[in-house]
Amino acid sequence: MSETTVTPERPITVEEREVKPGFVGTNVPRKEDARLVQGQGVFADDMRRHGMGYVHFVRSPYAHAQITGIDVSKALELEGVYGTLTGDEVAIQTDPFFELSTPPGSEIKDYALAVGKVRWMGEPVAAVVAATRELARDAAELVEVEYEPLPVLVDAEKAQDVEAPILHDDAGSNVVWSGEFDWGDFDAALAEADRVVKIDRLHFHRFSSTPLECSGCIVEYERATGQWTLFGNHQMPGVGAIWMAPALRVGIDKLRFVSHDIGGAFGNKITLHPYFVACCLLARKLRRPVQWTEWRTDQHMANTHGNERTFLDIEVPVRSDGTMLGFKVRAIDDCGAFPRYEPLGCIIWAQVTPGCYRWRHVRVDFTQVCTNKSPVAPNRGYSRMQQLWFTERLVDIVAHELELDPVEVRKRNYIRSDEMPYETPNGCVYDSGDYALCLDKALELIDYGSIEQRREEAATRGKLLGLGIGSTLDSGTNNFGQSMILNPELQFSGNNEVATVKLDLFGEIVVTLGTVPQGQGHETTASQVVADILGCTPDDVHVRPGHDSYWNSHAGFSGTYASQFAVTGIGAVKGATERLATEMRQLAAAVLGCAPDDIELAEGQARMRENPEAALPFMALGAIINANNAGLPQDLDVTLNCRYVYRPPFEKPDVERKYGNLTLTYANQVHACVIEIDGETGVYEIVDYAAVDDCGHRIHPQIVEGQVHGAMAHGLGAATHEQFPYDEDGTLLTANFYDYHVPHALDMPPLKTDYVESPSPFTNYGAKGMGEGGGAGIHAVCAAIQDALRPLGGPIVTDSCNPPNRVWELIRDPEAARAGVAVESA
Amino acid sequence: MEAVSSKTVAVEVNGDLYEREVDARRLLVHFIRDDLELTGTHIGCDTGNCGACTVLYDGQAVKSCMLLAVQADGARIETVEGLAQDGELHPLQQAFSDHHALQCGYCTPGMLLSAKHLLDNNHEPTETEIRRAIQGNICRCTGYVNIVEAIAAVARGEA
Amino acid sequence: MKLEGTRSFEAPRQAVWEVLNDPARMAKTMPGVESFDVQDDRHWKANVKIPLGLGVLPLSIGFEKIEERPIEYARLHANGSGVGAIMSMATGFHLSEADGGGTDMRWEAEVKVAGPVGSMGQRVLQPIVNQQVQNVLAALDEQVQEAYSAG
Amino acid sequence: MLLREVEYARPSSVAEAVELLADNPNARPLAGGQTLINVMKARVASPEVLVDLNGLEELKGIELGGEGTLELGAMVTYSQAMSSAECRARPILGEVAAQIADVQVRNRGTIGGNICANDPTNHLPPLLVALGATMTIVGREGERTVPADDFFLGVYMTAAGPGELLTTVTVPPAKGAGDAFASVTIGRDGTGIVNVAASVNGDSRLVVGCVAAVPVLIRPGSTDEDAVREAVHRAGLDPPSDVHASADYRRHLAEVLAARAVEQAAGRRRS
Repeated sequence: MSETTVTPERPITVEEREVKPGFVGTNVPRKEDARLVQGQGVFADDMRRHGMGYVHFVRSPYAHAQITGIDVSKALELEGVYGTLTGDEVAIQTDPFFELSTPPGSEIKDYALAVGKVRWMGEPVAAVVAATRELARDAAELVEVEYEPLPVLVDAEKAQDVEAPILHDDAGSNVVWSGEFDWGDFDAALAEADRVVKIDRLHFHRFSSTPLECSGCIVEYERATGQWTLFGNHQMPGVGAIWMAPALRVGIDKLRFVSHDIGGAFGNKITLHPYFVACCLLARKLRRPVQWTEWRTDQHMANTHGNERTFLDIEVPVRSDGTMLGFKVRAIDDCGAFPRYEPLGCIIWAQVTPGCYRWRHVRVDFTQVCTNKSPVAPNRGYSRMQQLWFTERLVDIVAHELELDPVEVRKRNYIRSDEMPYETPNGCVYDSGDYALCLDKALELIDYGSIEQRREEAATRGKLLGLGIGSTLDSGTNNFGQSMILNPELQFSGNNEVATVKLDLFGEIVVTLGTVPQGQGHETTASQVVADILGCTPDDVHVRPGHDSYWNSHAGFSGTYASQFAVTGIGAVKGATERLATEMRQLAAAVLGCAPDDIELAEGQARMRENPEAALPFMALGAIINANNAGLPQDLDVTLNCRYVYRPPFEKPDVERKYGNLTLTYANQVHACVIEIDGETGVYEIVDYAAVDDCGHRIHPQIVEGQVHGAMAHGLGAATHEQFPYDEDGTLLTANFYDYHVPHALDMPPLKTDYVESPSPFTNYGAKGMGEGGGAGIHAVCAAIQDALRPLGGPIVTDSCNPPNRVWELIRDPEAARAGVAVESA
Repeated sequence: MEAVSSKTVAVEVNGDLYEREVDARRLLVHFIRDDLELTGTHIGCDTGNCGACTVLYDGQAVKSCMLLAVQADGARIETVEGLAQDGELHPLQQAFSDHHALQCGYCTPGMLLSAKHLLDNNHEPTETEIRRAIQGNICRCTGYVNIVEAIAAVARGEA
Repeated sequence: MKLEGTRSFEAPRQAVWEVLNDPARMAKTMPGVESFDVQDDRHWKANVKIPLGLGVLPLSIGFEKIEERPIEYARLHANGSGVGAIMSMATGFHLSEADGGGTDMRWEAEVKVAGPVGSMGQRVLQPIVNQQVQNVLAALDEQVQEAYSAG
Repeated sequence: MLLREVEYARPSSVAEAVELLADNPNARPLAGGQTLINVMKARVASPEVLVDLNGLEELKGIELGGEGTLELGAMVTYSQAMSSAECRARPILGEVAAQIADVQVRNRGTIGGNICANDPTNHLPPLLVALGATMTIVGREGERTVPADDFFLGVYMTAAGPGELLTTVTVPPAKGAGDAFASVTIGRDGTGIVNVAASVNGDSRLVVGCVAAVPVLIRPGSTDEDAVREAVHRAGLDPPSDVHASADYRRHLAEVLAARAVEQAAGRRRS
């Protein structure tokens, strides 16, 4: 007979604890921090397994070449080498990865290692496994590969030329996907306009977020069951498994993905499947765990980059007062050697088709092509950042050419708060927001009123001062149905996320997330939600760090990407916790002999509302259901282990019209940037900077603000230095941090922040996903440079990356920098 | 004297003395991570730029990816694992948490040691001095805003 | 990267031409040459260890004479590979008679380098290649002088 | 990461170090390692033997002679140069050392290593040429001194050849000279795009870095801005074009920075 049997007559009294309700919306201490500040996080390279071997990839020194022979014999002779893997083996043992595109992109054959041909410099050609890291690299040097070089394609604008080398013979074309988007009535807008601003070319450059932890994994193969365990830093294992399992010809449950801490991902760890499959094959072949760590130069040369996009033949119909009616553009997107996550970027941009503006008439001719560069993948602000940069450039170029104030043009064209929820020309619904208010706050932070005075003062020091604004959207919670607009055959739509919340034997509340966090503080924010619902403190809630697909708490779209945790992750946690709360009340009611509605959860107890003395501590509930359940009513259907799948309310889009709601929430940020340019050298300094964020109700304001800081730093880095340019031979010119300059602490300007809270009508807590920031820093810096150089002949900023050399060129030859822009009377 | 391809080294790390035979080619950071299994010291680049591998080496902040393990014979090294004492977080560790000076936490160990090196040598750093002290540590999450604030708070005695 | 320049030799055009067409002499212009094989009059092979100050970069290089118009123009291709390093060079030499009996040589070279050397960064790559080419030209000068005075 | 196999020796005297270096043409001295180890990580260079100089106290001295001659041991770190009282005799040394990379690199990186590596973007080669420093090199055959003007031979190559060791950098007395250093870098205090060192005292020594494999010494006839720009223009610089800067931009920066450095140096001159 157990001592813990509880009856209403003998309630257990527990020590009174201070319980502060309402944790959501407050800055509770981050649960993740204690281990991370002590160096006790567990990252991909921190794991060890008995008898494991280290993998080193042999990479192509050519951007485009036939492989005419691979000889691994010398590598195998080296003592300490366990084995090798080549493209021939991969082609026999696996099927090509699933392609998302319609033809011609669907015909591309993508494997874990190069098969027959290499298509970018750094592409893995073979792999070697050895007893130590150093030996594996020694052995990789002994693998002899013979190549026959082929002509190289690096310019996406030339990819469709007749004489262009073709990367994928199976596809017969370098085009992955192309399509027309036509919303509203662009011809009518032209007729209605007073002026048409024409821009020949705008170019959004290639870069990535370069997470400080590179990719990696340990893969173990269990021969008894044919199951692989992949401990690594894949940020979207659900989708990773969709690629990997068919390629490996196994069921999806044969792939167990585990992650603990991830040192940043930003989208760059979504397409690790080729490397992971190579490791799976090696683990099976060599009958031992294998460990792969990517180094920085590997990451730059051969992991993922953000999409490079060129906007051509742009037309913007404008009224004399600065009202812009829409735009027409031909966009060419460069996805590098293989599409992988693409061509999703060919539709993702349409989540923010008109940016923050009331433009109704849009015509876009969009083509995505392959080139001999590293493949792309989502990168913080995936595909929308390019589009938002484009819309912000349109506003600033129109203002410049019509001699209007960019602030006034923005306000005239912004979607107004009283128009929310607002349906865009392609059927997306902007849920809430007050862009003009955000702009006003940003301008106030940088003391907009004094700008002209500061401009004059700077001029006395020989400096050109300029102000730039970047207004952006952070569209979160994808409707994967948008993929059907690209390829109606695809069977993807909606979205989902999973959480499991249980009350364990000793009363411990255990939360299991489907998300795969990389620093966003999910353990903390989940615990806030759980604590509020269960009437306890976040300290009472244990959120399991990381992810394990064997926890069975994930679904097809699980992961951390596309600004969605505050909606999907929190939605799942809330749903699961409410289920648990219901069960706890049912159990307590059964034990205490009352109705579930008579029970309240508070102060770590389930107690009778009318008689708080009649209470069961959580520990008692956990113990009863798990270990002391005799005598409970037979019809009491309670497990205290509740799984919930959050599913946002989406419809399938209208594929014919390419129309529908592609995202659930739209956070927005407005940045204002003041720069000073040294007119002699083109060197510039950001002297004042403000960012105002509106992501609806903030669950943890400090975490939100941290995301704003980080997104701003990424924007500034990309605007000033970070770029992945290739020379004509397909050599990456910024192969590591020697040449790829990431902002350090001295590079960062003083940063001022403020916020607005426009709750989303569509979500729990009125929260919106946020964190990507839409590249606002890039837009603001481009605009500020253009503004500063107005006195020097008005050069137009047409590229998203403007290091000092480029600014100097704008100064030296403003006419050339204006040549592609014209204003015509309509 | 003969040059050797491996050597036994005695290194004091966080107050503990380790004796290990290491290859001459092994970098100190691999020695710390792989041989001593102190994986709090991280690797974020291969060119000496990122500072994730920063440790204190005889009291000086250095990047452990630009030293050989054999060089460390007789050295006194402090890594992130040595910061907390008797279960109490070091004031910098506490301040990093309080000020949300970390997100993914990958740069944090190196950042903490650079900050400690600063405060060991300068009790009243200006903001610029703080930024200069962590210039060799790349963070891709925070934009450094809260890191600078956390270090300043410790200098002010607020943590 | 593309490099070009001019150089004057105090030797008649025929003498310069002969050196350019003498694999044994050309071999001596290579930095750190360890072995040299003449396969036929258009193809040679060399193993070199290019000194890079901090160490050496071993490469095996195949040469091919692509075009020649005796005593005025020659074009050579060189393809080298080492451990993870790829080098290719297309060079052209234009010879003309200088005033006073010497020879003027206009040369151009297109050099491609990839592999670990490339990852050392932009700041060192071009100066290194530039300097190696200058060294070759200086050595060529020596060979011309030697051949001319010997002949 | 992941170096090729290498042998290691830690001599206890300069003489022993020189013997080790002379014994094997593929032995290299290991000073701060802030360049060499990275080159080895990339496996661009793979010395067979590393001769670690870190135990050699005789290379760590900083001495200020009675007449103001500054003798810096090759193993003096940037941090030591920044904080050394003796180095204040030539304040530009500490000022420039403070701009090199970051704290961690400055704690390990040495003056000798900086100039012997002669990475074209390094700070000290142009500075020491501008200051008219001399280098003392020891080999099996004995000791010799080489003026900075003749010391730099190429990227990663100097007059201190295989089997030799740079031991001392001697900076002559300032004698009222004004020194300055101007640069445009990738990010704040980053890798140089162009840097210029100037020392002005009667004749001006102006040295441009990052534009060739070795520092380029220019002697403008006067400190007048136009004369300086003209002198740089006439020097016919042929700088590299790369991802950070075109040759044109580097040429332009060389002129601008030369003018700025000379102006500042002239202003600092003590007459």
